[in-house]
Formats: sequence, structure tokens, C-alpha cells
Amino acid sequence: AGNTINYQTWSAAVDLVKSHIAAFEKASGLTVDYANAPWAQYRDAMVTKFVGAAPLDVLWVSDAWLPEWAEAKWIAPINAYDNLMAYNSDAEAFCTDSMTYKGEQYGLTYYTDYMGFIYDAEKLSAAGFSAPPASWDELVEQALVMKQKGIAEFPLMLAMAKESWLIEFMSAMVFSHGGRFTDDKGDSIMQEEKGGALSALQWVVDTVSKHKIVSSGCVETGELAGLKAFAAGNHAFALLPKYRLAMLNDPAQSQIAGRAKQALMPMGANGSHATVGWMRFHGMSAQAAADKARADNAAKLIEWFGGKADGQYTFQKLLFLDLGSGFGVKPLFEDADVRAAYNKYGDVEMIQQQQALAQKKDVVTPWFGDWNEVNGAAWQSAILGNASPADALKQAGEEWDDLKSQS
Amino acid sequence: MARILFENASKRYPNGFVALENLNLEIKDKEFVVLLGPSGCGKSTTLNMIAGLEEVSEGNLFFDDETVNFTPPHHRDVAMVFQSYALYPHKTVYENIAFGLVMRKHPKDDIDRRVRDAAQRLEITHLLDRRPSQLSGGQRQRVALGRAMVRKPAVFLMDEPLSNLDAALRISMRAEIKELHRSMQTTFVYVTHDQAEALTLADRIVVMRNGLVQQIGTPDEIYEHPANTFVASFLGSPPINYLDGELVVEGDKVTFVRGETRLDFAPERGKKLLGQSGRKVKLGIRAEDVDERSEPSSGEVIAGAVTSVLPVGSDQFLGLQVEGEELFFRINKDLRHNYGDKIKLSANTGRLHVFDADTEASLIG
Amino acid sequence: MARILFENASKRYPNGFVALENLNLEIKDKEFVVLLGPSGCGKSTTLNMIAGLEEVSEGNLFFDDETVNFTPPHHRDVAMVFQSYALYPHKTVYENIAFGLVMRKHPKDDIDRRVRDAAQRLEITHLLDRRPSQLSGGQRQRVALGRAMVRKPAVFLMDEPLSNLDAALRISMRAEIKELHRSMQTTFVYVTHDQAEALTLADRIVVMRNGLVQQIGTPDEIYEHPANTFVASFLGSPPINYLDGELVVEGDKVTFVRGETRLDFAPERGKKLLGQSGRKVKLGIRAEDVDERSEPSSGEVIAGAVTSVLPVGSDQFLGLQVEGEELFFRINKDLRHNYGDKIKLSANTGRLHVFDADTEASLIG
Amino acid sequence: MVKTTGGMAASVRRHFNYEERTAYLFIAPVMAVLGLVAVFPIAYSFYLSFFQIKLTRPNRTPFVWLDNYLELFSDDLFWTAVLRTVTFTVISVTAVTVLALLAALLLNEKFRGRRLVSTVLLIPWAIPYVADALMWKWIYDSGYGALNGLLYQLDFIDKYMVWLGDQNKTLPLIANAFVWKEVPLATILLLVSLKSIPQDLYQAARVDGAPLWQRFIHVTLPSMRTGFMLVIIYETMIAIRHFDLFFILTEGGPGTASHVLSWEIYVETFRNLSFGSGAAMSYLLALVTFALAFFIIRTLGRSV
Amino acid sequence: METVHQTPASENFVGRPGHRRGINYKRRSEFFSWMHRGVILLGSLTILFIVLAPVGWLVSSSMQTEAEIVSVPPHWIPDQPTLKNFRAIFSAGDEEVTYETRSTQDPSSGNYIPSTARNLLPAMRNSFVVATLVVILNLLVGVPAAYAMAKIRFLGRSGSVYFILTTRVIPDIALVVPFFLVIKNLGLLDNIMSLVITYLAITVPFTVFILIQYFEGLPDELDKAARVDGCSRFQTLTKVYLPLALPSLVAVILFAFLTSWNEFLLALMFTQTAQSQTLPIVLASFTSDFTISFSFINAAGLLAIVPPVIVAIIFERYIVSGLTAGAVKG
Ligand SMILES: Nc1ncnc2c1ncn2[C@@H]1O[C@H](COP(=O)(O)OP(=O)(O)OP(=O)(O)O)[C@@H](O)[C@H]1O
Ligand SMILES: Nc1ncnc2c1ncn2[C@@H]1O[C@H](COP(=O)(O)OP(=O)(O)OP(=O)(O)O)[C@@H](O)[C@H]1O
Ligand SMILES: [Mg+2]
Ligand SMILES: [Mg+2]
Repeated sequence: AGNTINYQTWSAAVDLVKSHIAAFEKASGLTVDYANAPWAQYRDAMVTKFVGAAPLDVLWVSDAWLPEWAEAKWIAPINAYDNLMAYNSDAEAFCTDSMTYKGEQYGLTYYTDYMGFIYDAEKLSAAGFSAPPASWDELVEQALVMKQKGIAEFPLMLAMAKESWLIEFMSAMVFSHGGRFTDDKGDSIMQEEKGGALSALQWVVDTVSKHKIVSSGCVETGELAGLKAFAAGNHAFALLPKYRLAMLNDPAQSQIAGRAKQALMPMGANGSHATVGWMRFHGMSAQAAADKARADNAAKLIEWFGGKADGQYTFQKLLFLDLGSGFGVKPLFEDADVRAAYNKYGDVEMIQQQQALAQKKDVVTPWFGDWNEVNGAAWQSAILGNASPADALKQAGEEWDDLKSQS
Repeated sequence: MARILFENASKRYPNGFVALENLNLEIKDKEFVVLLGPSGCGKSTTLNMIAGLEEVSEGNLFFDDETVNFTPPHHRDVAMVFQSYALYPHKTVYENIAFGLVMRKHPKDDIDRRVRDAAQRLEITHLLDRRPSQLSGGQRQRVALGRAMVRKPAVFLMDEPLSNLDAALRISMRAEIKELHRSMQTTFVYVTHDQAEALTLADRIVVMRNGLVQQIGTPDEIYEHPANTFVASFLGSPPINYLDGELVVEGDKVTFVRGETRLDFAPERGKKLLGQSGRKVKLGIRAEDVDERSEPSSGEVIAGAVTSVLPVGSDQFLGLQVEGEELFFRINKDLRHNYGDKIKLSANTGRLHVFDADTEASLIG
Repeated sequence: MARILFENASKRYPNGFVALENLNLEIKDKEFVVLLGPSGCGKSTTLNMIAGLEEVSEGNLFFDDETVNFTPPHHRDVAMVFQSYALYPHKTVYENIAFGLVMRKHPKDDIDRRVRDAAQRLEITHLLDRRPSQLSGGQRQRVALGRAMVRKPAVFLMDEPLSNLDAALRISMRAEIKELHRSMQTTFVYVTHDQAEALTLADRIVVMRNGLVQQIGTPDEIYEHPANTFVASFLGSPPINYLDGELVVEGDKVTFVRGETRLDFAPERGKKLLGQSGRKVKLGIRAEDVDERSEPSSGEVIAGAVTSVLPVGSDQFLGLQVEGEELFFRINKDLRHNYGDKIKLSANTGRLHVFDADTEASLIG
Repeated sequence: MVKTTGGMAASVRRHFNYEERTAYLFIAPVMAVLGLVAVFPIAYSFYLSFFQIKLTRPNRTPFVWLDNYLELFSDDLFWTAVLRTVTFTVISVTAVTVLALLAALLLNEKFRGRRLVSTVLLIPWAIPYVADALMWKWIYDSGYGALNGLLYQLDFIDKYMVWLGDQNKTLPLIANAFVWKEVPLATILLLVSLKSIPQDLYQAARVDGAPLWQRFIHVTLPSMRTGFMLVIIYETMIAIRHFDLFFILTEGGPGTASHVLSWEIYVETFRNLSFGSGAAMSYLLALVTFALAFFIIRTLGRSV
Repeated sequence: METVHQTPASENFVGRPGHRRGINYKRRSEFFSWMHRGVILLGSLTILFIVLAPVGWLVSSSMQTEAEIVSVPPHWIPDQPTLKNFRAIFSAGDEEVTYETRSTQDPSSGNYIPSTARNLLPAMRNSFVVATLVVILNLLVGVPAAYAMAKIRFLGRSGSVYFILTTRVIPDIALVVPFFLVIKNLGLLDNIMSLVITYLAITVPFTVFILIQYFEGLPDELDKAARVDGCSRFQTLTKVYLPLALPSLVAVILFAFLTSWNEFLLALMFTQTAQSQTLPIVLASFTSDFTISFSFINAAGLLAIVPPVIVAIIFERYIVSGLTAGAVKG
């Protein structure tokens, strides 16, 4: 078992991973014991395995879990491996940021994406508009017209169900309204009067209850359900992960194939076209890090997947080609295959432009899990009319301060 | 309140077995009828049909003048003591007994009164709070009886309601049932294997065999004038003795002859047999119809060697080797006999029975 | 093969009810013991304890010389006929009967032979393929009996095995059981409510009441010398008659006096009562211990008015108003009496019983 | 003559308490399995419930005695969760029991196609919760769900409705999915108990004058007591702890509309990584469940 | 007939037994039998609809494309039924995965099939093996225990019943981690035996509890008769009680089988690779963070129903009535 690397991922791109492992085994002479668990339960399974001290070397980590897992000493930094750190120069800044906690970097990304603003071009022109909205207010105007003309009952698709995506949707709204949940010191500012968070939430609440351009069912709509609904042609605008563009323009999976276009994230009153970005990375378990030989092997695998394999970002590229998922290394934008693929359904320039505006989530802390639960419920309460937006954010902010002071 | 009439009724069980065949039986209103017959002859089946628990496969069943073939049991107004008790295991004794009344919406205090009254007669007052599983066999049977007793139905059906009770209790229960019949003035159909019970309770007895009625009559008729050997054998304990032989008629005198044994029939019996000289017959002598006199007159002598002596309480049973057959008689206990003694008994020739040797039907019935 | 001994044994049911108290009872090897007693007195409980089906709450139970309090039933080698039959509903009659033998690994052909033999004796051969639910009550009981009969255990336990059979069958079954006992030479403990059965089968009878043994003795002892009024009342049908009165001793002659009625005890009885003049007693006269003579001698006269006449098969029961009490006697059927007739009967003074008026214990035991 | 067997000859000691020895022998395997697999986890998690364990602070796990429990009593969200759990459990268990009774009564009849119906009835039971929950999520979807589609096409509604997103409907809808899946087992349990009612009790009741309905009340229902007990205990225990549907359908939302105890425990344990207080909640829930079971056994258990 | 009217002999309202005036019982019984049939028909149809409507939708959607599946209003009958999902499950090969062979999925063509499709059948086999073993062990272990608790009086009887129940009142979530430790220490991670023993532990308490109730319902007298007939406790159990308890055994078999078949949380933790993963895990893994195919999940879910339903069909017939009829009197 000395030469076996225990590699754990969630059940995504399983075949691609396997093929890449096969190549790795051939190249390195090491063996990889590969296991995967469903995405929805991945974190729980991993927590159990960490606590139960199951053998693990390399694993996929989502940016949201980094502080927790680092604090719990389940994963270890890779700063010692210069060959890995060298890849930071190619990576998007928010990407490297997202892998860094308390000054140490915990892995290499293999997939990065951001929340995109997507619209149905046909509905837009049917409503008589030539350009997608640039601001949230403009969106409301356009949407009301569509609603009136019966083009769509709920022109905007917002997925506000409690699930792991919720924080990304909220962050995108908040960032584009020029707000933040926390300041640079990590103190809560979400509850600030006239702050971006409040206007974002207020805007969402209005669209649901005042303008009725978003279904009140949005609180049960998950990202996936929203995607399918959008693909079914129920809506004209949507906030969706950028990589969904591929699927939306695929006639076998979508009824609006060819009409799904991306625009910059609309601006809030005091906001910008900023959006939220996220990433997943390959981390090394603390277990492996404690043993030099195991750590070295793990680092090799991390590089193979997160860095270059045989001189290329093979894994990220193939992942993109297979699934349309985003990558965190800028050079790939220049890759001919990549550009060709992107241009089939999207606009590389637009993507690159928006990706540059992506910010990492500002709430990723060791207490993110606790807070996220309360915050999600608070936003939903506001949307359902059980609480005013101010109260909801106040509650979330207090929870934040509370948790922060406890740790 | 109800005349019950079976008209060519048959009962076929799902497995094809015919339990009753072509039953024709009229039970008069207010009559107390006892069904008698060997185990498996169809008595319970008959009761079940009256209660409506088993369908009449063929023929008709009337209550008064109306067919009730299709009337469900709860509209028939019968009360029944099941041979297997069929107590409700989850109800207490009290609730078991009260149930029939509760179903008929009797007032609470009336129910209470009746239940307690019945319990007292049945001597189970101290058991009213128990559940059936905590009772002895006889106690369960009394609960089953109580369940019927509290009711005032048009017909009482009782299937061996006293079989598991001791003699004393049985006698007092018998009296209760008699009293019940008297006070209710309603029809009873009763199954028992206890002859004393049958004879004391019945207005009429129905003797059945293999799903067929053999004889219907008052206890006396059945006992004194059995229609055939089956009926004759069925009643009497120890059972009636048979001797195959021949009739010899000489003038008014009819004599039964078998080997040495010659018995002259008393005149009133004999006259029904006149002109049947030479007929092969079965003679029936009940165990108690002998006497031990110092010197029996000829024509009533039964002589033989003692083969067994069995004292039973008040009497003794004597086995006697007569003409190569073993006959049993009941005689006074005070007489002492030993195995092998040759003795003579005098038969009560007024109580002899004669049956055709082949058909086994009575010749003097 | 087994002597059974209860030593201060008690049985307390989970609900706290004490069904047997301090039972001391020895059943000898090969003995045929009949348990008699009113419903609920603890007979079935006693059998269950012998079989090992109910724990002995206190005291000891020995088989031969060893305590078997904790020996499980399947190591006790007993065969039992349950009062409630307890047939295996999923097995055919054949399988039911064979089961005990199968469990004991008897060879197949031996089992088959025994089962068929038993079935024939029980007259259920035609039912061997049926399941219990398709049988009549009496048929089920015979299956239950058959299940025990095929076995060759150390002890047979039978709990009212014939209660649901007709008289004829009962008698023939009784003979089978007697024969079984004879051929097996093994211990039988038998519960019955049928006195004839008890008296004909038993080597000894145990009379119980409320969980207590009242008397143990041969049938004759029990019948002729009941230890107390309870035992005396329990046997005999119709039951024994009582008259409260007083003893008067004059020289050798002991007389029972109650009003006009004076009965002189036959000498062998009288001598046990000498010197008890003036004692308040209960006189017991069995129904059959009277005779209707044309002129009874004084000192044996029982005189009264006829209150009821009940013909029962071979005899008739006469109710007689004597000294303000109603007594029942059994007399010959041929005698005709009418309601209200004043008659005289002569008592058999050699068979009178006397009990203490308070303790009710026999004075001539 | 057959020898009096070992029991009589053998020593008292050898057979001392054969009954108990057999009983212990018979329950030994179960106890071994539970001892091996279940006792340690239970004891261990119980032990954890006395510590303040936050996995993100691996070095600070003080023993806090009953604090984890006491804190719950002042936690509003906890009490909301309790209330929702009770609501969900009551709705579900009642519905399961009633529907299962009806189904069992139906399947107890003899008719052509009975086996087809009973087989079909078992289908929901055979769908793993993962698939079942996704199926319902998708049926309930407000945008393109089958429920909306069906009601719309049947003209019961004139436009698509919000289902799970409507906080007043959330719990009942989840309960509906739960009941759909749980009815088969309950039906089987009740059917078995229905089948074991002796027919002669019905005969006695008919003679006692009880019409169909009264026979049902006085014979069927009481005879099914233990069947009901099984169903109610089992379903209560399952419903009170039910997690899967909440996880896949709503994650406790919208707002806190489906924030039940099991969800709270999950969040506390796996989202917040507070194993100590998560365990404390679990044990409070366990205590309540056990008390309920105890009560149900005492009231419905066989006392005959 | 004078006396008849004076005595309160009959409770019958009309004073005549056996018939209330004006009721034609023959007609009435025919009417009831029609009613009866009607109620049965209605009930059956209701059950069929309630169960089959969602399942039917499952079937229909498993044969639709991803695009069609989200149509508004839904297409109850697929426009162009396709069996590609089923084909994918049954044709999935097991060759080594390389860059060249990796693509079983082709998003651009819409033939989206998760590559883990090939794990479905092995997972079903795993599930089936696990469930079968759990059923067998449940019976072996649970039946004697239930019998002892139902029919033998011994010290600690009710204590053991409550103990057994206690093991099932704690939410699984609290037990997952400790369970994991046990399984790890037994060296059974990623081995289906880990599931067999944990499922046994979670099903056997109810198995025992269910059986106790039904055993208690069987007449004690049969127990006694068997023991007098020479059965040890064990033989009494096997020869007399088991045949009579058949219906409840069916309930238990189905319970244990389906609980094992459906269990998710523990399987998620203890299994890692296709060699030990069970059906629910593989089903769940069809939903990744990248995408999900409803139609495929539905197809897989549909297949998941088949083995348990076959098991149910096999055993359901043994739920029959009247097993104890004629056994005892009283
Ligand atoms: N399980 C029980 N719980 C409580 N009391 C019981 C139980 N079983 C029997 N008894 C009581 O114990 C006493 C003796 O019962 P047992 O069955 O031995 O009577 P028995 O002599 O056989 O009567 P029977 O002739 O009526 O069958 C009865 O009074 C009965 O009520
Ligand atoms: N369900 C059944 N299926 C087939 N045959 C049956 C069924 N029930 C009873 N029988 C048969 O019908 C005949 C009559 O049964 P029934 O119960 O009426 O007898 P019975 O006269 O009451 O006898 P017993 O005195 O033994 O109770 C019996 O031979 C019996 O074997
Ligand atoms: Mg009968
Ligand atoms: Mg008894």
C-alpha cells in the first residue's frame, strides 16, 4: 500500500477522472485507489471519513469548506511544494485566493466558474428589446413588459432554494449591488442600512412580491430545477453558473437551444457588473502530509490533475471539453480547442470579461456552515414575507458576529 | 316465537363433504328440541344453519312462514352457545356476556342487572373481570352459556353447553336452562351427548346419524319405542343388548328363540308380532330390564356365566356370557357375584325390543 | 414407570390467583388416578404441572425420587390430551397424531401402523387427511385423544378426553382407555366430570375443591365413605340428599331424629356413633338408597308427598317433600305416582351417611 | 417399556431452568449482533453528548456535563423544530395508519385481481428514498411538475401553483410523499394481523346481533390491536426521525417551514460540525421517541 | 298465542324472528354483494391510481429526452419514446477507461448518460446480495429471539424487548460516525459485509418486535401440545410456530429486504467503490454537481423496483388467513 494513493472525489466526470488516473499510473508507476461519492452527500461522507480516520491522500475540496477543514486539521497546506505553487502565476487571482486560508495555500484548482447572467434572446426581441438589461432596474422594466405581453409569467429565474448553490446566488446579487456580506477584516456589514446586501435582498423581495416577475416558488427552486425550467423556455432571464450555457444550447437537453445568451451581470444602483466566482480544488489530507513519502506521492497526483500533466493542463481542458465546466487557468483561454468549443455556444470575450469581474465569496470562514443555514433561512423568510429584508439581514449579521466572537 | 322448518335442506361443505342430506325437520314454536346423534352426524351444522352462520346449500329453511335462507344472523334474533365457546379474547367476562345486549342497545343498568344475574346463576361472579384466557375450561363454557342466557331471543341454540361441567353444576345448570325455557317461552334447539340431559330437558328428541334424521319423538317414545337398532343403541347406558334369533308364534304366545334361551313376549308386545313366526330378528334387552329373582318363571330366564363385575356407584354392571354373546346388565349393588358364577336373571318381558334382522327397523315400534 | 409425588406444591398464576395450595398427592406407578372436582378447582392446573407446562410456584414435584420442578416437558415423557384439544391447525389429522412419534424418531412404518390403528379405534380413519378446522367437535377431541394414544409414555395425562363424545362412543372409548392402561402398564392421571367414567376407570379418585384435596381413595371408598359432605354431594346423580337432625343413642341403637322421621342406623354404622347422643348432624341419603316396599319396617321409613316425577330412561326420579325439605330419590320406572301422592319409602339404613352439622366431616368415615 | 427419559433420571442441576437457559440461548444471537454493532455507537455518541465538540476546534473539547442539553431548552429554533416534528409525525402516522387499514381491509377480501393490487401497492416501498425523493421533488416542481400539469389539465387550477415553496403546504406535501412510501409496510403488518383473527369470533358477533360495522368495531379493531401497535410504533419512530425527504426536497426550507428536528440534528452535526450538541439533540429525540413507544406499548400492547 | 304477547320473549322489534317487515333478504343480500363488489372495485382503482400515477410518470419520463421531460404541460405519453436510458444501463461495458474510451457521455448530442451507468447492475447485484443475506440472518437471529420473548417466561424478558427497541430510537445521523468507527475496526470498509451486519443491527430489532406480537397471538396451547409431544423449545419453534407464523414471516422478510434495499446513509459511508456500492448510492451519484438526467434517474429508479417487487410477488401469497382455525377450543 506504500505506493497507493487514496483519491476521493465526488461523482462527477468519473470516466474522465479514471482515464486521467490511468495515464497517471502509467506515467508515475504509482497506483491510485479511486473512490467517489455523490455530490450532495460528499461533505458528510468526508466528515465521517476524517473523523473515522479512513485512509485518504488526495481529495476534492470545495472552496466553501476550506477554512473548516483546515481548522479541523483534516487537510494540509501545500506551500512546501514549489512545483505546485508555481502554477499560481497562470491562475485567476480569486481562484488562488479561494484556496488560501490564513496565508497558506491548500491545493490546486481543477475547475472554476462564476455566476453568469443568461437571457433568452428570442424572448427579449419578442418583447421588443434589442439589448439585455444592464442594470437590475432595467431588468424589472423589461420583465414587466414581457409579463404584460404574456411572453413569460415569471420572466426572471432566481433559484433561492436552500441548497449549496444558494450562497452563490446571494453573493452574485449582493456583489452586483455593490455590497458585501463582510468587510476586509471579516466583520459583518451585511446588515448595514442602505448597504448593497440590503438593496440586493430588497430588490429580490420586490421582484417576487411587488413586481411578481419572479415566482414565489423561487424558494423551492434549486439551481438544477431552475436550469431545467429555463431550458424549458419558462423564463427570459436567469442567474446560472456560466457552464450551464453549454447545456442550455444543446437541443437534446433544452428547448431554447441557440437562444441562451450571456450578458454581464446587471448592475445595482450603487453597484457594478461584479459577480461571484467559485472553484473546487485538489487538496491533500493532513494524514498524507504527516508522512513525507505519502505527501510526495499525493503532490504528484495533485499536480497531475490540478497542474499540468505532460506539459498541458490536460484535466482542466478535457473537463471543459466534456462538460463545459470552467477552468481557473488563464492560458487555456488561448487554447484553440477551447475557443472553438466555447464559440459554439458562447462568447469567449464576454466570458473572459465576466470571469475577470468574479469575486470570491467573502463569507467563507470556519463558521460558514453555521451561518449559512441561518442566513439562507433569513433570506427565504424575507422573500416569503415573514420578515422585512432589514430584519432578515440583521439576524444574519448578528449570527455572524456571534459566531465570529465564539471562535 | 318461532317455528323452524327445514325443507329438504342439505349442507355441502366446501371440500365437497355432505354434512346434511335432505333434512326435513319441524321445530315448533316454544318447543325444546334436543338433537342427539353420534359425533360428526351434523348437529352443529344444523344449529349453524339455523343461526345463519352456514349457508343452506339446497332446500329451504323457514322461520314461521318465511324463508330465511338469506337472512343474515344479526337479523335472525337467535342466541347461541358455541361448541367451541368462541369467546372474545380481548373482552372481559363481563363484556363478553354483555355484548349481545350492548349490540341491541339495552340500557346500561338493565345490562348490568342481567349480566350479574346470569353470572350469579353460573357461579362466575368472581370472574367477571378476568379475560377468557385466565379461565378454566368449565369457566369458559359457563361464560359462553351466560352470553346466551342474558338474551331474550326468538330462538336459543345451544351446542353442548354443559359438556365441560361437573355433575353437580351440570344438574343445576340444567335446571337453569329448564327454567329459562319456561320463563322465556321460546324455542330451544339443544345439542347434547348427555342422555340424562336429553331426556330431562327435551320436549322432543331428534336422533340423527350421518346427516340423516333417524327418529323424532318425545324422550319416552325414543327410549321406549326406538325406530331401529341405531336409535335403540344410542340411548341407554350401558347400551342395549342384542341377541340374534328367531320368532316362534304359538297361538297368542310369541316367543323369541335363540339356542337354549326362550323369552315369551308380554302380550301387548306379542300381539304386534303375531303371524311372524320364523322371522329372523334381533332381540333388544336393555341392561336395566332384568331382575335377579330367586327363581324366575320360565319364559323370562336369561342364564349365563358372569364374565365381568363392575361396580358403579349405586349399581353394578354385570357381564354375562349368554348364548356365546356377552351381554351387560345393571343390577343391584348388594348382590355379590364372582367371575364365572353361573346365574339366572329374569327378563322384564314387557320391555323387550324386536328388530328386523336385516333392516334393523323395529317390529313393534 | 413413574411415581408422581406432589410435595406441598402450590401454583400461583401471574395475576396472583392461587390455583393450587399446598398440594400433597402421591400417584403410584402404574396407577390410574382420576381427578374429580368442580369446575375451576385446579384439575387442569395439576395436569399441566405434571407435564411441565406450568411451573410449580412452591413446593416440589417428584417423578419417582427426583425433583422434576425444572425438567422441561420434552424430557418428562408424558402424553397429554388437552382439554382444549390444542391440535396443530396446519397439520392433517394423520400428521397430528403422528407428530409425537415423529419427534421421537420412530420408524416410518411403525408410525404408520400405530396411527392407523389408533384412528381405527377412534373411528376417524376416514378423516385422516382432513385438517382440524374441517372436523366436528367430537372428531377433534378424538384426534386429540389419538395423539396421546399412539405414544408409549411414562405418564398419560388426560383432561376430559371424552367430554364431547356421544354416549356410545364414550363407552367404547372408555374401554379403549382401560385397555390402554392394561397393556401399557403405566401411570394415568385422568380428569373427567363423568362419574361413570371416574368410577369405572379409576384405581383411585382424588376429589379436589378450590385447589385443595378433599379426599383420595378408591372409587368405592369415595362413594361409600365420603370424607365430608362436599365429596358426598359431588358423586351420585341425582346428588345425595341431606336432612339436618340429631342423633339419639339408646343402648346399641343409634337413631337419627328429625321431626317425625326416625331412622335407625344399621348396627355396623351405628357403632361408630355410640356415645354421641344429642349431636347435631347432617344425614345423607343417596337417591338410590331407598326402596318402595309395600310396608317398610319402622326405623327405615321416609314419608312425604310427591312433588315431582321425572322419568329418565330406565328409572324415574321422584321429588319428595320430607320434613319440609325436598329430597330426590331414584326408583323403578314401573311404579306410578302422581303429584301430591303421599308415599312411604324404606331407606337402606346400612347405607346412610352422617356428617357433623358444623364441620361437615363424616362421622362414620 | 419406554424408559423415562433423561429429564427424570438426570440431575436437577443439569436441567435447572431449562426454560431460562433456552430463552437466553435464543436471544443471545440478537444481543450479540446488537452488542457488537449497536451498543458501542450508542454509548459512544451518548458519551459525546456531554462534551462541547466542535470539529473545527479539534483541541478544545471540554466536558460540559448537561450544558448541551440545557442549551437546547432555551433555543427557540429547537422548539420550532420540535413543533414541526410533532406536526409532521402526527399527520404522517395518522394518515399511514388510516390508509393502511383501508388498504388492508381491501386486500383481506377475496376478489379477482387481488394479487395485482397488492403487488402494485408494494411498489412505493421498493423505491429507494433517493429516487423517491427526487421523483416527488420533480412532481411538486412549480415550474414544470407533474402535479401542476395534471391539475392544470384537469382544470382544477388555472395556472401553475407553488407547492413546496408555499410554507403552509410544505409539511403536508412532504408528509404526503412520506405516507405514499410508508403505507405498504403498514398495510402488510395490518393485513397479517387481520388474517389472524379467528373466524369464529365473527360468527359469535353475528349471533350476538352485531351488524358489519359493529363487528368491525368490536371484533376486527380490538383483534388488530397489536397490529396497530406495531404500525404506530414503527411509523412514529420512522417519521420522528425522518430525514431523507427533508434533505432532498427542502433542506429545512422555505424559511424554516420544514425545519424539523432531524434536519436540525443534521445541520448541527454535519453542517456546523458540533458533534456534542448534535448528539445531545439526538438523545433528547431518542428519549421522547422511547417514551412514546413505551406509552404505545403500554396502551396497545397485548394484555390478553 | 295469548301468552306470546304477554311475555317479553323476543327482543325483535317487529315481534317476529328472522325478518324485519318489508325486507327482502334475498334481494338485499344480492344488493350487498353488488355493493361489496363496487367498493372493492373502487378501492382497487384508487390504490392503483395513487400508486401508479407517480410510477407511471416515472415510466413515461424514463422514455423521454431531457428536453421533453420539462415540457409545460407535461407530455404524459412520450412524443418519441426512447429506450436509450435502459440501453445504456444494460450495454455499459467494463473495458478499461482511457482518454479515448472515456466518453460514454456526449453532451453535445444530448445523449447524456452518466458514466456510472455501468455500475448500476453490479450495484443492484450488491444490493440484492446484501438484502438477501440480511433477510436470512434476520430470520436466523430474530425468530428464536422473538419466540423466546413471546412464549418463554424468563428474567429480563420485557427488559430485553425495551433494550432492543432502544437501539432504534436514536437518529441514524448521530450514529453514523460511531458506526463508521466500528466498521473500520472490524476491517470491513468497502466490503458489503459491513452493510450486512449494520443492516442486520438496524432491522433485527423490528423483526423481533414484529414477530413477538404475532407469536403472542398464537395459542399457548399449541406450544404446550408440541412440548408434550416431545419437542424441545427449538423444535416447537421450527415445527409448529414457524409454519403458523408464515404470514408474519412474510412481513418480516419484506421489511428486512426492503429496508436493506433502500438504505442510504450507512451505505454511503461504508462503501467507496463499485465493488461494494449499493443501488441507492449509485442512484444518488447520478446527480453530480455538474448535471443530472432526470430521465436517466427515473429509468434507474424504475429498474430498482423490479427485484423487490419480484420478491414481494413470491412471498405475498403466503399471507393467508385462518392458519389457526380449529386448533383450540375455548
Ligand atoms: N392463566 C390464568 N390466570 C389466572 N387464573 C387462572 C389461569 N388459568 C386458570 N386460572 C384459574 O385457576 C383455577 C384452576 O384452573 P384449572 O384450569 O386448573 O381448573 P379445572 O379444575 O381444570 O376446571 P375445569 O373443570 O373448569 O376445566 C380456576 O379458578 C381458574 O380460574
Ligand atoms: N369445514 C368443514 N369442512 C368439511 N367437513 C366439515 C367441516 N365442518 C364439519 N365437517 C364435517 O361435517 C360433519 C358434521 O359436522 P358437525 O360439526 O355438524 O358434527 P356434530 O354433529 O356437531 O359432531 P360433534 O358431536 O362431534 O360436535 C362432520 O363429519 C364433519 O367432519
Ligand atoms: Mg358439534
Ligand atoms: Mg380444566
